[in-house]
Amino acid sequence: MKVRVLYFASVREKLGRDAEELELPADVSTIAGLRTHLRARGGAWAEALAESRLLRTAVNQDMAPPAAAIKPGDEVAFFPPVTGG
Amino acid sequence: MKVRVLYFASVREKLGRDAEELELPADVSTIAGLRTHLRARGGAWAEALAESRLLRTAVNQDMAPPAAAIKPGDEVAFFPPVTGG
Amino acid sequence: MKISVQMDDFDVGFEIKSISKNNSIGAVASFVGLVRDVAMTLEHYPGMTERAIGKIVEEAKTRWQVTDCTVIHRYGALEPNDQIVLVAVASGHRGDAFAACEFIMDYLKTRAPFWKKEQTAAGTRWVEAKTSDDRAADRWEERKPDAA
Amino acid sequence: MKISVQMDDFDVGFEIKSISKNNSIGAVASFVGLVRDVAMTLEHYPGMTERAIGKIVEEAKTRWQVTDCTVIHRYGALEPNDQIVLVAVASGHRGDAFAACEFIMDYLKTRAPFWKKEQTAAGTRWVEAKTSDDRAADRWEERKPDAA
Repeated sequence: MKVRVLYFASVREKLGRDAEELELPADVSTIAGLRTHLRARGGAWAEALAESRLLRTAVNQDMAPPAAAIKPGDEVAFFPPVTGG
Repeated sequence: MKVRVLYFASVREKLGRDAEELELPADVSTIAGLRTHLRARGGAWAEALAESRLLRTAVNQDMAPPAAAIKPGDEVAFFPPVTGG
Repeated sequence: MKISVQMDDFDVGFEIKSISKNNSIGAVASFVGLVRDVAMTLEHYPGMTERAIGKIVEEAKTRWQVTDCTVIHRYGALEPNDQIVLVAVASGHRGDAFAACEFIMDYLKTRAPFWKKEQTAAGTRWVEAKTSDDRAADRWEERKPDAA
Repeated sequence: MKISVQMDDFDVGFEIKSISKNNSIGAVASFVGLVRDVAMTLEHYPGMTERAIGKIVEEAKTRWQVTDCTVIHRYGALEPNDQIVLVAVASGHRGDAFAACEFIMDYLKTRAPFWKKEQTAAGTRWVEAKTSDDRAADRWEERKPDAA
């Protein structure tokens, strides 16, 4: 399936990318799965999305936990804990 | 001793008076004593300062309880519970 | 610190700007009390009012980090929707700003010598003190400064 | 109800006046967050930001009596002492106005997708999320609506 992935703040900077369209393999169906999939790219990806790194994620602009399911056409975002206000 | 007594809001209206200078008898030395003394005037005084009536009192512009002592020259005020803000 | 008891209206934006001019401030919490649907006259006890508010603000400063504080309370004739009171607290910390602001309002309601007389169609009447205001003020007795 | 995520500054006095124009309102609580001593750039997630703030405000309305509410949050480059955020809540009840305003701020801090990048003399750095902000937001989990 095809999804849109967004990166914000320090994640965006580390990856040098703010968004991409992605065709996912059949076995990737959750946020956690997508994160593992992206990490497999190695280099900055392995580092910025490392398991040890505390990140927040959203699906279709709602905060979502690692186990959240991803459907075709979804917008998935990776970012550090928020610091507004 | 001589004191200045002030009345506010509904107390002032009932008494038709907002302030007076008063020479107190020797046995009046607390707010409670002063209230009893004033009540003895009868009429509106007995009514506005009735024991059953919940009033607040202040000595020299600080809230003070019935047992608070009064000294010569003090400013004593009688008023209903406050309703500002 | 600014405490004013006045007949005139006040400019909330100006007052909040005024206590915000300090780079150590990160937070300004404020409260505006307004007349609802009934015109009223506010009586107060000149001298004691300013003194009572000053003591409330001092008490707030012993409990929370307060960088600056403005309290303005009107008296005299007020119409529906008129502003009655402003409490604005500037602090380095959001939680302190909120707590101090609400504390000052709650204590104002029970300790500052103001009395409202409403002008209803049926005539005038003195507003009765609310037990809910006493309870609001009493809350703060239970949570004194951090573990002190 | 007004929610705005914008680069431009805002006028606190105007905003508070705007939500005060209603005779059923007796209370307006508000909060202004300011940049302290370090210039910064605020990044956000367009679309999600407005949506997240909207959900926080809706949640506040289920918990307290909220007549009207304004939330404005800036993004982009900000200098020391600049205004960052305004939350203003109008209510018939003082306690509700305070609680809803503080609740919205606490949730904004942990749920709205904004990120601060500070420009210090030593270079730029992303501000780390504070556990104190998580604790502030968590408090509200323990005191849901009145006895519900």
